Amino acid sequence: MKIIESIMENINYVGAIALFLIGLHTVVTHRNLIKRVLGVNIMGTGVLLFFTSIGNVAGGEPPIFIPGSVPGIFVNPLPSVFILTGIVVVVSITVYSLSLVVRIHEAYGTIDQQEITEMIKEEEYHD
Amino acid sequence: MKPRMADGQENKRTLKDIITTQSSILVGILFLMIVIFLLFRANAFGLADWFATSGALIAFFRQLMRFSGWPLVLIAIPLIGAFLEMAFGQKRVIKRDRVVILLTFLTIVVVFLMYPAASSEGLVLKLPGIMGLGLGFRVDMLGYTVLFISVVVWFLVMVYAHEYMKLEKHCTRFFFFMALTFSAVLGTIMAGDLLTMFLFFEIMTFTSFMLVVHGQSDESYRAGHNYLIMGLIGGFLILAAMLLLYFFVGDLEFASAITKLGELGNLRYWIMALLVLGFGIKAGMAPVHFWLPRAHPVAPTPASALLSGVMIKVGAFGILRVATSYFFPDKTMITDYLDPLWLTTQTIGTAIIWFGIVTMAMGVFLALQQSHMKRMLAYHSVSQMGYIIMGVGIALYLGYRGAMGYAGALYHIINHALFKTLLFMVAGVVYYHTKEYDMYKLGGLWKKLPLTATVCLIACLGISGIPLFNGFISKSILHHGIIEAFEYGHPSFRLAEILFMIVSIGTACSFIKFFYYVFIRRTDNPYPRLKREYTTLDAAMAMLGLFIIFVGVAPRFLLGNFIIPALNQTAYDPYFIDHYIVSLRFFTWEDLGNAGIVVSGGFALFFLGTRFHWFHLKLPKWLSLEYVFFYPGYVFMKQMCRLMYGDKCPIDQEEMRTLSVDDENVSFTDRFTVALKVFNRRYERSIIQSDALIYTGLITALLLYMFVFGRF
Amino acid sequence: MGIVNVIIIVFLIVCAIAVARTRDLLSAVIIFSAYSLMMSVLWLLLKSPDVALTEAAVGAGITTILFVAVISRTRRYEK
Amino acid sequence: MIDQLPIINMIMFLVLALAIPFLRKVSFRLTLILGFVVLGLVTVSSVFILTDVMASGPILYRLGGHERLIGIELEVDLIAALISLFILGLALVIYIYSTGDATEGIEEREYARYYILFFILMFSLFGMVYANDLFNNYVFMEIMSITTCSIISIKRKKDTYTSAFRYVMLNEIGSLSFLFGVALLYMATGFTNITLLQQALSTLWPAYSANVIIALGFMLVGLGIKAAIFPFHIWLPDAHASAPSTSSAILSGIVIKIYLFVMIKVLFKVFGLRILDDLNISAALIAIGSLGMIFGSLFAIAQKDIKRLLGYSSIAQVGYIVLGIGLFSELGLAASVFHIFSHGMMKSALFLSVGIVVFQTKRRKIADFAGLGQQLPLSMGVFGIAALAMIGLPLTSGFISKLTLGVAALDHNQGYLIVIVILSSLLGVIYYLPILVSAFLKRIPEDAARPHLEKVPRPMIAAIVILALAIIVFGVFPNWILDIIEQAVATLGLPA
Repeated sequence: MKIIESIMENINYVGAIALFLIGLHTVVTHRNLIKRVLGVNIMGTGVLLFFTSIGNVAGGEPPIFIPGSVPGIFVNPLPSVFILTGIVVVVSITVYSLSLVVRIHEAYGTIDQQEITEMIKEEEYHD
Repeated sequence: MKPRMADGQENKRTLKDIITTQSSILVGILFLMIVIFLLFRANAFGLADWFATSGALIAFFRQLMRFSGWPLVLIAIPLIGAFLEMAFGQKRVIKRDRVVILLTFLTIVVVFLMYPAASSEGLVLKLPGIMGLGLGFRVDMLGYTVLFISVVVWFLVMVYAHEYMKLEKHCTRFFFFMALTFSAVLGTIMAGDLLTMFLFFEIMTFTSFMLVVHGQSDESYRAGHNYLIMGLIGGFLILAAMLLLYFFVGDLEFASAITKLGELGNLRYWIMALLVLGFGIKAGMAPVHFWLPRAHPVAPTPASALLSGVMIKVGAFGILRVATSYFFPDKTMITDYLDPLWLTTQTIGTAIIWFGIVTMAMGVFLALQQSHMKRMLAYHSVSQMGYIIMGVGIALYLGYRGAMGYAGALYHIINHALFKTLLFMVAGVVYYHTKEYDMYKLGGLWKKLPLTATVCLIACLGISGIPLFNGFISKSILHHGIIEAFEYGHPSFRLAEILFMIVSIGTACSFIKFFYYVFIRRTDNPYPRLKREYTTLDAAMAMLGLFIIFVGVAPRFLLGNFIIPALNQTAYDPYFIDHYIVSLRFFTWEDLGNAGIVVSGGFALFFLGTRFHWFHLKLPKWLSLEYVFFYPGYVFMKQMCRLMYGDKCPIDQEEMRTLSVDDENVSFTDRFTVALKVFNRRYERSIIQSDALIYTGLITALLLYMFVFGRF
Repeated sequence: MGIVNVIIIVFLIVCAIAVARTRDLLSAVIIFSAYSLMMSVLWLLLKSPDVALTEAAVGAGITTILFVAVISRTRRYEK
Repeated sequence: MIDQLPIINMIMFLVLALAIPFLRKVSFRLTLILGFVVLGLVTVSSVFILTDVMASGPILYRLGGHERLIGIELEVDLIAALISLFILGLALVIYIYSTGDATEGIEEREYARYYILFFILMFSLFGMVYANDLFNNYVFMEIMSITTCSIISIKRKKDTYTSAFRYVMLNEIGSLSFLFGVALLYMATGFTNITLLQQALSTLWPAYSANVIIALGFMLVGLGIKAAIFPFHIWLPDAHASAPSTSSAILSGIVIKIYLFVMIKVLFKVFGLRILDDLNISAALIAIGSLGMIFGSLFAIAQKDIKRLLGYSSIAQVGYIVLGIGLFSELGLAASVFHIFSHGMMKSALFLSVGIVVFQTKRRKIADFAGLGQQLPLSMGVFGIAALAMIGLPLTSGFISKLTLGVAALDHNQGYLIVIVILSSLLGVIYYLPILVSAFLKRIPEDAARPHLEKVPRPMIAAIVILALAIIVFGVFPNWILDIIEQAVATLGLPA
């Protein structure tokens, strides 16, 4: 019971790690290039979720100062800054790799890693 | 028989060659210089006294002789020469060759000038800061002796090369690298610390590689590749020893480090073994000699003469230099000669003696089987290096009483340089005139080439150790040395002495065979087109022949002027030196008797051998390293592949087959490369594809490692 | 932690697995857009409204559109 | 004023990169000259920074003047100043080379893009060297991934796309692992600033051991992927083989080295020696380094393509550097830093000279090198010098790095490592020498008609000659640079 309780307590961390691992599994094992890009996205959100969970304080308020209100406990604003940066970075990586996927499709006519490898191998063999 | 030369070249040769006369004069001057040197040393006509006391100009000379920058000058001369030769190039052959000969002669002059400094306290020069640890040069009598013989031999070979290299292409390149090699050899000999020695040693490996592959045939590439790989392995072994020495001693200068090394326990044996093996590879020591008989014959004759005559000596010199400096006590440290300070060298010395003996025996045995003249000479180089290495071994094994071995090794270095160079020159001349290296196809040349035959006879007598020729002297000293080894040391060296005699008999037999087949035997084809004329070839050979006889008749000249001063600079017991070496008598009945045994044994072996075909034996192939290593691997891989995949074996069978082929020409590294290629073809892509496995595996392993082995 | 949080996390994990397992790339991308939306809700829950806004716009919006565009230019089904 | 120089350096690169698209319309020549001027200015300011840091300690700069906890902080200590100078030196040479219009295979209209990427890359490199904050390091890392990747895939050839994709995926895994490590550390301490982290970790380490261990593991693996340390090298050969030569030179000479520098920073400035000793990381790094040295060389032997061979050789050389880092001593780290420099020069020289060969003959197979020494004596000569330096012959900088590494290994009582160093050099002999021999000594095969050789542009020749000279100068007079390196390494608090 204690284990379940502690998992419930730290559900965000557990979830973040699970997402990271699922994403990683997708990136490294899938043959389809688009799937791999999706995997990177999932991995990225996993890590970012981890960051937010660190900053989160139980019962805290969003770090937005509203004039006239009484400031209570704020959650740590720094992780959200990190996450914002992180989201932008992950998106740019996604865009870049998707453009590469399109080029690869133009060049090889497929987006399957294994087929591409075999084609390259064939070319090398005929050298 | 092929026409001797293309027509155009023939016309050129009838023109009067200026260099022949000029270099003959230079050779004459060299002879005169040595005579004057002799007179000086003997103080005949009061020359030395006059020199020590008189006039302003002479005083300037005396100052010049104390100049400490001579090592740098000496190294710079061939370097400048190399670039001058490059500038003259193929177009102005006469000028280029004149530069070659004159500059080599200049080095002899410089070396003569260095004698007073070297014989008194040694010439020391330091260049701090270069390459991190700083370079240093030191010329003492050990270095000077090797230096002296190297420059003299080098000069004569250069004189010889002028004429001989008309046979070869790309002469400018040859002379360029020859000059660079010369510079490196001089640097190695004059080095004052291990770093400097290593530096020039590596340069020498590379530049002499260019000489080995000069012919640019497949055979020379293979030999050169072997040579280079072995040379670099030797270099790396020395590097390892150098690191250890630098770390534990703190200084690489050739000075006694025995007190610090004494605290290291077994590590000092490792250091010494690394050094011995590293230099031993270059010297052609037994288990690692196999590059030598391949590399020396394929080089153009001047290069092979120098490879055999000078460069392999550098290896033996290296062992002698390193062992007697680091591992010997300093002269000033000695209070009691029975001190166990020599322990390291004594232990390693035993091994070196046996390595030497094995080298000797193996070299001679294989030399007897050869028909290619130069290859036979190369195997004899191995064998003669065995003598030298044995001498070095005795010098180390007997500790403070090892002076006899030291003297013998040093003397044999000189003698071998003289006669082996001459023998290679003879082989070169024979090839020059007949385009034939196989001695079973030659014959009756003494009528056509009487001078060559004479000098060849002199050299053969020299190498066989006949009295009145130089080999006799050093072999007697070495023989005394080995007798001392079993008298003062272990009785098992009795066996070594017997082997020594047998090897000498084999050597004699081999050269009887050589001389008989090349010069005396009657042949059907008496070489009608062969005509002789006086060229630089003859000048160089005659001079070397004279040297051999001179050393044989007057052995005290070298002993008194070079070897005993060298001994006096070492830590050997002065009492021993005075009583055994200074008063050494050469032409005793015992030594003459030994020589008689050798000669008669040689003739007997020759007759028996030709009768029973002993000279065409072949070693079984399973003895070769390549076979032992790769054949089982090949069989294993093939069978495994068949077992796992059936007929559709994904490994390329064609490539695999090169692993198994009994082709001797496929070298060890080639097979290694092929094995890697086979593996790589098959698995490289799969490894590249396996990111998931690698990433997760490594991260789990790292985390587990840290959790389990962490000491938190 | 509230029960809503747990439910969202479970939903996210299920979505992620679904993205990994679906052979149809277009459905995978749509599931991924749902995933992103859920993620932005989670961030709102974690008191980071700014991040939630960005995620909703970028993750669920632009990324999805890009993926769909690329899939339309290449191929839809994974082998 | 000198405090402002680091940020000014970075801004100059960024501004130039942004200005190039506009400048291009005026004149491309102007762009090249301007780039040269900027690089020169930055070099001058870096020299100033170095002298200042040597005289009066590290330079701290806080962006916008915020406090340490939330602000972005740049710190230029001696080792960072030295590394940035090294980057500049190599970048200048590569820049000179690339102005020779020989960025092989790049189309003419892509030139501007190439230079934009080049300067953004320089910006991110400087950012990574200067940043005193792990999260900022991550951001610069990502900028760098994208720019390097674009530089790799700038050639419009199909194999570049696959290798670039592979690179981007693995790099992403690497940087996300790194970020995960940062997050774990942030969870434990609440800081991402390196100085604050170090102080916090030294007290918090027993309480948060699991966090720290997992963070260290993920960060090491992440940086390992990016620095192509042995088992994670898998992206490197393809990327090197397909990229244009200048890109390969940047990638192998600079980019990989910067990740190794970040690794040094993470290991010694964040975690500190006590944690590393407790976790016994030294042995793991030594093992990984030695494996890399041997296996990189073994794979290199079997290659047919010269650039793949050079790529594998880089992996072996990275092994040397990791080995030196793993010794955890001042000598070892000094040897590593020296090898970072010397390998940067050697590998750039190799790639650039191969670049000339490819430019001239359009061939990259090792078998096609026969007789090239006579046709392209200068570039093959530089190739030869650099290859001999890789083998570690005396008078070259490679020898000095081997010497210092060997002494460091002995100092650490790990004498057997000498055997590995020597074995690796021997394998180096096996794959470099046949190329040299066939280039200089083999005759040109008659059947293979060589294309007519154009004249090699002068900047290219100048660049490789500078590199060759630098290799020899570093080999003959290593003391002045080694002294600075030792001084720099001494600030990291390692045992002497």
